[in-house]
Parts: sequence; C-alpha cells; structure tokens
Amino acid sequence: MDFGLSDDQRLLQETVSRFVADRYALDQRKGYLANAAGHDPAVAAELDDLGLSLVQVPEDLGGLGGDAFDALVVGEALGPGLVLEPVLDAMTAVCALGQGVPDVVEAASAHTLALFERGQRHSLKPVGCRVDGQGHLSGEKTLVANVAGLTHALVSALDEAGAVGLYRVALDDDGVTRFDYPLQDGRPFTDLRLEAVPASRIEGIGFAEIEAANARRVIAECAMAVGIMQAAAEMTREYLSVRKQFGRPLAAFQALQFRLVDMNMEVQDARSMAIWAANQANLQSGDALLRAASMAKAKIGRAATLVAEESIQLHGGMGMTLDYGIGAYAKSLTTFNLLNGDVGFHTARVIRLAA
Amino acid sequence: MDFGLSDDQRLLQETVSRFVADRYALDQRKGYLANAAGHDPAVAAELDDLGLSLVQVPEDLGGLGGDAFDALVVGEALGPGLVLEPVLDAMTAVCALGQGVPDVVEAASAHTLALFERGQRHSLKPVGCRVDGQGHLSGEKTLVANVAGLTHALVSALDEAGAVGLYRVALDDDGVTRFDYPLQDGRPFTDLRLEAVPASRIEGIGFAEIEAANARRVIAECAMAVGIMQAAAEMTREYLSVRKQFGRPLAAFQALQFRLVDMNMEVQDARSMAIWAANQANLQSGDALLRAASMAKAKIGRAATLVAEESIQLHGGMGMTLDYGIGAYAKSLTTFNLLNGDVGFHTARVIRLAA
Amino acid sequence: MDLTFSSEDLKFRDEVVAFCETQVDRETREKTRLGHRLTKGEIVDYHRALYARGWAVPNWAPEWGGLGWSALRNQIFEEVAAAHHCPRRLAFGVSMVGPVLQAFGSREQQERYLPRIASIEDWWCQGFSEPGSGSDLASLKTSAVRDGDEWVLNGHKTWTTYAQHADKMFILTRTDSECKPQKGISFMLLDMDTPGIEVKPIVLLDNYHEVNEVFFDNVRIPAENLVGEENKGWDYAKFLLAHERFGIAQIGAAREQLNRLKAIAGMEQTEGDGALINDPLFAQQVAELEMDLTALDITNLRVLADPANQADLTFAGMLKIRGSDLNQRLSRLIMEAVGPAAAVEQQGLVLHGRNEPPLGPDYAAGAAPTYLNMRKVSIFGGSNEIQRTIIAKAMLSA
Amino acid sequence: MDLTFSSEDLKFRDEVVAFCETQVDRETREKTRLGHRLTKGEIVDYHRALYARGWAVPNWAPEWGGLGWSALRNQIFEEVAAAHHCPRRLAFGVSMVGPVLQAFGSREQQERYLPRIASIEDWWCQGFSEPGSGSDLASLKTSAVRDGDEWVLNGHKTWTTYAQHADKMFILTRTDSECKPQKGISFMLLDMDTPGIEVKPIVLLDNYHEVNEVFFDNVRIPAENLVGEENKGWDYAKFLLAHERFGIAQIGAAREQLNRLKAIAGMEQTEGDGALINDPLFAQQVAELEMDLTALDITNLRVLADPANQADLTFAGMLKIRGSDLNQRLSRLIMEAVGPAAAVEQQGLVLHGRNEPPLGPDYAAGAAPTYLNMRKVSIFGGSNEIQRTIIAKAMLSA
Repeated sequence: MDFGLSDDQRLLQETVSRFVADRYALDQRKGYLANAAGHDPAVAAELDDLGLSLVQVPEDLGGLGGDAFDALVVGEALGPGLVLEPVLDAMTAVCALGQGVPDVVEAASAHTLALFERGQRHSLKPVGCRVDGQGHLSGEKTLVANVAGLTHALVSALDEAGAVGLYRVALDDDGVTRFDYPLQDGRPFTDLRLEAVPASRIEGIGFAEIEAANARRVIAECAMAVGIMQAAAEMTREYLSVRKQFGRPLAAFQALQFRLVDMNMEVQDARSMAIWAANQANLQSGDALLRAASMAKAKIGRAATLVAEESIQLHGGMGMTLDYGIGAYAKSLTTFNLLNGDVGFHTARVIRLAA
Repeated sequence: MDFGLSDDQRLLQETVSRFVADRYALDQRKGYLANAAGHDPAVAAELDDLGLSLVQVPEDLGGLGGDAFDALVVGEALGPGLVLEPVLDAMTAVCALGQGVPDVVEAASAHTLALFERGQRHSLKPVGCRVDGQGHLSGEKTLVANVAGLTHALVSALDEAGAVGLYRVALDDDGVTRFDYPLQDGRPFTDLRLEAVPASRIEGIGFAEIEAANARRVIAECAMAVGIMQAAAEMTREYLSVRKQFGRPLAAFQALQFRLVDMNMEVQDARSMAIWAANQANLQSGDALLRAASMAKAKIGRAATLVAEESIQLHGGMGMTLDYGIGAYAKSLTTFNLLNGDVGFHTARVIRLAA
Repeated sequence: MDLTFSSEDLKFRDEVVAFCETQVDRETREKTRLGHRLTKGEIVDYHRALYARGWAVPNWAPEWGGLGWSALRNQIFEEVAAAHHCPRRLAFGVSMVGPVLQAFGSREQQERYLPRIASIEDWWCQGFSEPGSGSDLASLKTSAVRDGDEWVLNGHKTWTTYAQHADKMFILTRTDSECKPQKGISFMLLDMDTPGIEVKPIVLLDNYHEVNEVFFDNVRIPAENLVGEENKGWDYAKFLLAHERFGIAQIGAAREQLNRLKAIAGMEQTEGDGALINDPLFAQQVAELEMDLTALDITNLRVLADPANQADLTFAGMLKIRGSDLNQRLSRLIMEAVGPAAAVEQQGLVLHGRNEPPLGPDYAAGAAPTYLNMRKVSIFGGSNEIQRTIIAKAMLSA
Repeated sequence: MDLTFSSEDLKFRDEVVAFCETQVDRETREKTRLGHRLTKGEIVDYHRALYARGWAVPNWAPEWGGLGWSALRNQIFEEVAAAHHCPRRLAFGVSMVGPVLQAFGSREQQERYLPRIASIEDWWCQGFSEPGSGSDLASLKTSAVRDGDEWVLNGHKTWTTYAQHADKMFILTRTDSECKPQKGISFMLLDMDTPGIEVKPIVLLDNYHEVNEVFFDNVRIPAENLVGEENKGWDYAKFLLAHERFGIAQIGAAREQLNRLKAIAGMEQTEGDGALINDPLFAQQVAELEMDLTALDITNLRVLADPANQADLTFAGMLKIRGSDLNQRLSRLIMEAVGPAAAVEQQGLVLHGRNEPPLGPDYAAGAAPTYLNMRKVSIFGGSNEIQRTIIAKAMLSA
C-alpha cells in the first residue's frame, strides 16, 4: 500500500506540470483559442515531444511502459492547463489498438477517435457507420477531437455481418468532410461525414475492446477533471482570501468558509476516486472495468458540477465573466460532464452491473 | 385566490390550538405516555368532544360541513402537540365510509383503521385478510392505531370473489387478538389477529375508494407534519438565540444562521405543498388525487427528514437527549416518514402517474 | 381559503393568451424558446406591442398610464407570457426608475421621462454596482461634485445590463464622503451620450455581451437631474429594490423550462428505456423539480395574496433563493437532457447563419449558454448569500 | 503507486478473520448485527478475548504490551472486525488515557494503571464535556482546589459515555482560574467510587442509557492522581484528541452497514419491481453510497499511508465529517429499507424477552434506534461544525 509516486512517475508529473506552467497559463491558452486552428500547433508539437500518448505502451514497443497510475499522473497534471490537444484520446487510441499497429504507435497523437454518432447520446454502439465488402466506410461521426496535425481517425463501424469493428481512415481522403466547431470549453472539435472512405480494420478489436478502451479513457478524463477541480478550488480559496466585502476578506465569513471546506472535500473525494479507478484499470477487465469507470465518472461528475457551480458562486460577479479564469475551469468541468457519459448514464450502469 | 381562513376555520384553528396548548405541552404528553394505555383517556375524551373527526362530514349528516382546507387547519394545529390519539384516522374512517353509516358517524373516534399487512410494506392491497361466505373475516393487520375507547376497526379484506372490500368489526369479539406496542414516536399501536370475526361490509367501498380515502389521510398527515416542523424550527430558532458558545449566542454564527434559514424555507415550502394538496383533495379524484397526495408526501417527507436531522444537529448534544423536546419532534417526523408510504414509494407513484 | 381564480382573472388570462399569440412576433418567441439571444430591435418591438395593448406600465399610477393590476394579475401575465416564450420585460425603466420618479421625482422629471419609458422611446440602464462594491452597495465610490449648475461625475460602474443599448442611466453617486456611507449618496439621471462616458463590454460565461463596465471621466450632469433630495439616494434605492420583488421567484420562467424539459426528455432516445423521460433516475429529477415548483408557486401566491407576507423579509428572500435555485436546476437538467450535443458551442454558428446542417436538434444550441447564463441569478440583484443574511436577521430579531 | 496489500498484511487479515470467527462470542456478534445493545459483560468479554489473543493494546509502546501495528494494520483489524459484527473497541482506556499516561504519566501511574487497562480490569470513562462547554472545551468550570495532599473537586461533567459501568475516570479540571482559559486546566485520574460522585443517566433518542451526567461534590482526589504537570492538562488533552484520529472515518462500520443494506433490500419485496434493491430509485441511493464509501476508503488509506496527510488538519476533519455523514445516511437508508416495521418501537419488546411473534423481520427492531443513535456521530467528539472550522483555518492560513 503506497500512494507515493515512483521516480519515473515523479519525473512524468514534473515534466507535464512544467509544460503546463510554461505553455498553458490561462492567458496563453486564451491566445491559442483565438487562432484559426482553435489551438497553437507549435505548442501542440512541444506537447507531442513529451510523448505522453505512449505512456502506457510497453517499452519494447517504443513506449514508456507505464500503467493506469501513470495515466492518472498525466491527466491530473494536464488539468490545470485545460490543454486543448486530445492527449487522452491519443493515449486511448494506442490502448484501443492493443499496441499492435506500428503506424499508430509511431504517430499516436496524429490519430483521433471517432466513436460517437449524432442522436445516440452516450451510446458507443455504431448505428449509421457501415463498412462495405470493399472495405469502404460510410456514415457520420460526431464530437471528434480536431486539432491541426491529425492525419487519421479510428472509427467504429458495423461490418457487413453487423459486427462492430474499429477502422483506421485517412482524414485527407476525398470522401471525408469535416464540420468544425468549438466545444463549450473552447476545444476544437468536428463532425465527420465519411463517404466510401477506404478503411483498414484493426485486428482483434470488437465492441468489447472498444468499450474497455473507452472505459480507460473515461478514467483518464476523470483524472484530468480532478486536476481542473484542484485548480478551481485553489483559485477560489485565493479569491476569498484576497477579496474584501463589508470591510473584511470574504474568507472571514463563516458560511463561505464552510462552503470552501465542502468544496475541498469534494475535490479530495474525487481525487481518491480517480486513484481507485486507476487501480481498477490496472487490475480489471470486462464488466468490472466498465463498472469501475462508471463509478468514477458518476462520483467525479457530481463533484465536478458542485465545484463548477460553487466556484462561480463564491467568486460572485467575477465568476460570471468569460475573461476571469474561474469561468474557464467551470466550463471545462461542465463539458466534461456532458461528454462520454453523464452522471445519469454512468449511475445507471453502476446499478445495472451491480456486483 | 384567498389564503385567509374563514371565520369557521379560524375558530377551528383556535379551538385546536388552545387544546394543544392546554393539554398537550410536551411535558404533559410525557406523562400521558407513561400511562399503561399509552395515552390519557381523559384527555382523549376532551379531544373527542371537539368533534374533529366530523369536520368534513356534511352538516345535514351531523358534521361540520368542512372540506380538506378544514382538515389542513386541524392537522397543522394538532402537530405541535404530537397528539397521541388517531384523530386523522377517525376523519378518514368517516370519509372512507362515504358518511353513509350512522353508527360510524355517531362514534367516529371509536373507529380505527386496519389497512396494512405485515411484509407488504406500503401496499394497501389486502393479501392475507379474507372474508368467507358467512361474513367472517380472518387474517392479520399491522400498524393499527390503538388508544383506549376504540370499539371497532374498519378492515380491508378480500371477499370470496377476490374483490377488495372494507369491513366493520367489533374489537371486543372473541376472535380478535391484539399485539400492542408503541411506535418510535410513542403513539400506542397494535397488530390485530382476526379469526373468523363477524364483519359487516361497508357498501360502495372498493379498492379505489380505500385508496382515495387513504390519499386524503396522507394529505391530512402531511398537514400535521407541517405543524410539527413549524414547532421544531421555532424551538431551534429559540435555542440558537439563547444558547452561547465561545462567548456568543449560537445565532451569531453565520453558518448556523444560514442553516436556520434553509430549515425555515423547507418548512414554508412544506406548508405551501400542504395547502396545495388540500386544494387538490377538494377538487380531484382518481389518479389525480393519488398523484397529488404522493407529490405532497414526497416533498414534505423530504422536508421532514431535513428538519428532523438539522434541528437535532443544531441543538448539539441537547438534541440527542430523549427528554429535551426537539427529540420528540424529530422522532415524530421520522415515524411520519416511515408509515403510509415513504418518500421513495410516493416519488415512484408521482412518476408512474405522470400527468 | 380559496385557491381558484376569479372569472375576471380567467378572462384576463384569456386576453393575455390572445395578446401573446397574435401581437407578439412569432420569430421572437421561437428564438426565446430555443434559448437564442434577441437583438435590441426585437426586445424593443416586444415592448412596443405591450405599449400598443396598453400594458406597458400596468403598475404605475393611473395618471401615468397605470392599470392597477393586482399582484395576482401581474403573476398571471408573467406566467402566460413565459408559457408563450415572450421575452422578459425590461425592468430598468418600468419597474425601477419609473416608480422612483413617481414617488420622489419633480413634476418636470415625471413629465419628461415617464411617457418615454412607457413607450420605450428611452431605454434605461442602472448604475448601482461598482467594482469592489457588488453586494456591499453602500461602499460605492463613484462621486459627483457640484460645480455651478452641474454635477461633475467621476468613477466606474459595472455589471450594467444592456448599457450598450441604453439612452439613459439612473445612477447612485457619492455626494458627501464625510458622513456615514449610506448617508452621502444621491440618485441622479444621466444621458448616455454625455461626453466622458465610456461603455466597455463584459462578456459573460455564455459568450454573450449582456453587461458592461461604464467609466465616467468628468461627466457633467445638469443639476436638475438630481432626483429628490441630495444625499437621500440610499432611501430611493431601497424603495426601488423593494419594488423589484414581484416576479422575483420567476415562476413563469420555471414552468416554461419544466415544460421544455419534459418535451426534450420525451424526444431524446436512450439505449435503455426508450425516451429519456422513461429513465427512472431522470424521471425522478423531473418529478422533484415539479414538486419543488408546485410548492414555490403556492408560496409565491401566498405572498402575492397576503400583504403581511409581502412585508415579511423572510418571504422576499425565500422567493429569490428558491426561484433562482429552481431555475438554475432546470437549466442544468435541460442541458443534461440535450446530452452531448449541448457540449457543442453552436449558438454562434446558428446565429451567424452558418449554412451547414445543425449539429444537433434545434433545442440543443441554447442549452449550455442558458445554463451558464443562469448562474448569474443567484449572484446579481442581491446574491443568495445576502438574501440569507437578510432572512436570518429578520428571523432572529423577531 | 501500489494499492495492494502485502502478503504479511493479507496473512494478518486471515488471522483477524480466524479470531473473529472462533474467539468472539457468536451471540454477541448476532446482537451487534441486529443493532441490539450489549450488556457490560458482553463488552468486557470481547475485550478479554482481545487480551487473550494479545491484541488488547496493539498501538502502545512494546514495554506495555504494544505490537507496533501500522495504521494500515489497525484499519485491517477494524474492517474485519466490523464485517464480523464484533463490538466497537472501547477507546477510553486503550486509545485515550493509556497513551497519555505513557507519554506524560509518572512511572508509578504507568505501572498501576496500564496493565489493568490492557486486561480491562478497569473500565475508564472520560470527564471532559460540561453543560455549557460542549464544543468549547476550554470554557470548562469544574474545579479542583489543592488541600494538603488532596485536590477537592467540585462541578459537573456531562455526555459521559458508560460512566455507569466505569471504575475510573480521567478528567479535565480547572486548577487556576486567573489565567487564560486554556492555561489553567489540569488532567487528573479519579476512582469512580470516591465519595461525592453522583452519576445520573441521560437517555438518548434511541431510549438507551449510554451517556451520563456526573456531579462532583467535594470529591477528594489524592495529589498523586495528577497526571504530568499542574495546569498543563490542555496540552495532554490535545495530545489525546490527536490519538483519536485513527478509525475516525468508521470505514469498517460503513462497509458493514452497506452490506446489511444490500441484504435487507434484497429481501424486502415491493409491489412493483420485486425486491426493493431492484427499485431504480432505491438502487440509485445504494449505488451513491457505495461510490461515496469507495472514495472515502481511499482517502482514509491516503491518510494512513502518508504521514504528511496525517499531519494535515484538513484530512482529519474530512475523515470525521465524511465518515459520520456516510454512516448516518446508511443508517437512514437501512431504516427506509426495513420500511413500516421500523416505525415500531420493538427493541424493548425483543430485549425484554417478550413471548410473542416478532412484529417484523429480525433486522427490523434495531433499524430506527440505530438511525437515531447515529445522529450523535456528527455532534459528539468535536461536532462537524467544529471540524469545518478547523479545516477552514488550516486551509486559509496555508
């Protein structure tokens, strides 16, 4: 029983935290958002150099040989920067592929994940995306991370037999049309329309493997949400200490103190849950893994709502402004909760898969 | 639109409130509980003289000609006394009977209601109580109010055709065995074992009528719970004003102030809900009536839990003692929530009967 | 007790329904239904429709066009209008400065300003809050110094809703800094085109420009623009805030949101139970909101129908707290009902006429912005913390 | 990071399981499972079993029988014992006065008292709280005045758990009323059979006599019963309270309650969905409690495994607040799962050997009393309000 970081993990944490501190101060991030690409490709390249997407790939395949605890470290450290690049998607892309496709391992961060379809809410089941006998994929995907430099998407689709598979498609194919947009938290995303796009099937990946990989993504996203919550709670603590009203710092008001304490407890609870879930990701597979991911998201999602809403409220008017940092944290937490299964979806799965 | 009381209602309120003030101070009530009968028959007789069970019976049948608003006034005024006698049951008994049986109207408060069976939780459906071809009722009922002076019970049971009916049985029949006990809030209750007890069927009362009558009872019980909550909130307000800690009255601590405010809002919300439900009881029947009762109980039940728990917590150690009054209020609210459908039961019915 | 509406009230309700259906622009209502923002012109047109119907200033004195609507009648209007997705009525002219001018303004001020408020020839904004004095209004620092026939105004107001549209501002300024903070404040009227005024937008969480900072650099105000007596502004402000109380619970808006929630949850399909509304955990949240709204509706009516409750500060604060909480929860649940499509920032796209397929159902675009914008209702206009403090004081001094 | 147990820990867990199953009276465990109260003899017998196993005082110094259990090992013991429905270990001797005597007591005091604590020959109680100084301990008024070789004690303690069973009391008394409240307090030991002591029961909400008032009327305490230095009692009390921290989250109890809840909800049949556990709204509450417990379990382990977190006051308070909240919610949900049968005050009937059919399933009788008794855990031992104040101070001074 040891909650300390290994030397490698500490190095990883320091590396990511330094990157966030140097390149992802909230004001810097605002500048990136103003770019046409919705992020800064140069910063993305720096981030890419850190090789985070390969953290969980075995060393003999060119990765860092880490496990879900390393993903936890990365996610938590990325959080305060509200990093715009889909690092966790790239991690998942490598995981989903069973680390068996050299092209992907070598350029993991050039791959985006296209698993969801419009009107299907949080379901991972492909409905409209199909692959024909010639290996051409047609259909639409939604809510796909979309930064510059992406070359390929991993797309879930039904084969002619109706089985779910995962397919690699080139985004520069003529049959690919993008509809770009930002998310509420600013991240550049896209919807894809695929018309008879040549698609290579990833061997050994069926619906169960996609679900499992996505559960690991959910767990990593939870870690990132914890990092965001910690930053939001700390910013709120500072604000209460500095800001005065009726001649006293806000922190002198007992009712506000207690709410700050409650927010802090939510964050610590969420952090514990993320640690637990990472441990489960290391140990479990199948339904036990899905249930662990759902427990984490349901619990941390609730905490995220509370932290987002309370940190705005405790900031008062300043909390309502787009420019002040707390709003960026709150909107990221809100977006976290809307995507990849909300609290209700995951709570229902916790119940359905009751141990 | 008028929330004021009519002259008759004001008189009714004053009468009941005066009775509670004179005869049901919490210390007096403690004395009644110590009696072997679990209440004070002399006080019960005084209460009986007020004729509350006939409030909703038309004047030409010997009643007071009131409606559900009058029941609301009675329930709310009885609350602070935690009155031990089953006044609301007697009211319901008269309602359930369609006011058509002179024996009952003349001695409403001598009638108790026996509608529930062990192991059936909150269900009103009779399962084990049956009436044979000779009109003899056999089976067991649970959670029956049981004060001295009761002579008859109205018992729900299945007839030979499997239809639900309501039957009047004499409690002094040789076939009746009682198992007496107090409730958590002290009220004397009993389980009944009925062995071939002569039973007269009340004409025109089937399952739908029993459900409707019980919905009205729930609404009246909600009004009484509101009266209890008001008393508990007021007692807590006083305690915070008087009790000192760290050299200041507890009421000077902002976090406690805010919780007092929140408790007060719960009470006002609950009161509004009871008023709304009484109005629905006057206007609605069938599913709309059942849904209104369930909305009231679900909402007021939640408020009752909050008020019970917060008023104990805000009293600190004193709140934990049996002798101090707040505990009596809290235990009554807890009991209110356990009987006749809890919050979960009624919430589910609100959903099932969605408009 | 009688919770039914009189036949006059029912008739009035029918009139409001007819007004909403026939006199209020359909496209404006559709935009409001979908949570899209209105242009200044659309908002003004709505008020012109009210003016044409004679309902612009129902609560003013008859002399100035008032109709003597009861509190209940106001409530009926608000509920029907909300149900028909009419815009919210602007409060600054009609409900704020208008009543102050009627009570404390000079005859000349009344004649000059009141008719133009009613006909919305002037759009008013409110200059109360300052940076550093959000909830603590008495600490305001913007000052006006007398110079001949004018006041010279310097300072900085903030959170000024729609200052960018406004022709006039009513403002609290410090005119005596020697005395107790509350005592040295005056209430003045200001043309927004006076030299020295700079309006800077503040964009809120929903990416929308709704509030502003307003800077005053030696702005000269004619002496006649002082309302009532010098240094009595605090009293007028309290009078004004007390008038804000009707409609504070936002029952009509909440009911409209609840209906929208049910409609959306009836359309969204889940993997498990068909429509989202059939998901028991979701249905439970809807049911709880319905119960809470039912109770708050009655509490609101108890206040409207009973002058004693109106005077009771515990009720005013409760309506604000419960109403804002309810509307906030509804906006969150609507966003969750919309689901992942609500995560897309598509309001900008839709509003700017992007010629692409919508990225979700029509109700998706406004969901998250509305949720984010709704965070303000527990902060602005006396935060819920301030409300609780006021209630506690009232309860504990009883 | 590594969240697995070592093989030594797993072996230890097996030993605890074997102990609970074979050395702890089965009837005592069954009574605990059902939420019935234990007699003094049953509680003492449990501690004798621990003593016989060598586990009476695992955290004491080796010299006095300590075993050097790690925090984690303590946690393992608590969880296994709770899962087997063992009684809670009494804290007053082993975890409170014992460590104080080892740190600050005289050699003579140590030799005289410590062995009898370990073997439970002496049952200790705690004389800290007073009427009027519940959470505000420093304001205590019970005083001891030196008179020759004795102290003369007068005053009034309250909330004294199991004073009716106790042989000894450790007590905080005021020995100097001139100085700052914290400075004039001493820590003393007291025989409960000394003349002048009167123990009066306080019955709690669950109708159970668990705590007491204790009155002192010129009670003479030998001077040698002063622990450490005169007027240093406040320091010793703080030392003692810091030692109370392990097990404060009551994870084992919560897990046992959660299992009980699931078992009961699996047996109770509803009209609609069969067993109550299949009712989605009920299942949601169970699932949320499971999630909350999972998180708190890890938080607790983070504190146990990391000395930095142990020193962090935000964590100690959090474990108390979250642990008490969780156990309270569990006790409420168990009561609701039992349903109407929980409304019957049948504990008295069952305990007094009433020869009638039970009025509900065997798990019904203890449900409401346990719920009511559980209200205390957020009040006693430093209320959750006090805990929040401590955490806020720690957070804001950082």
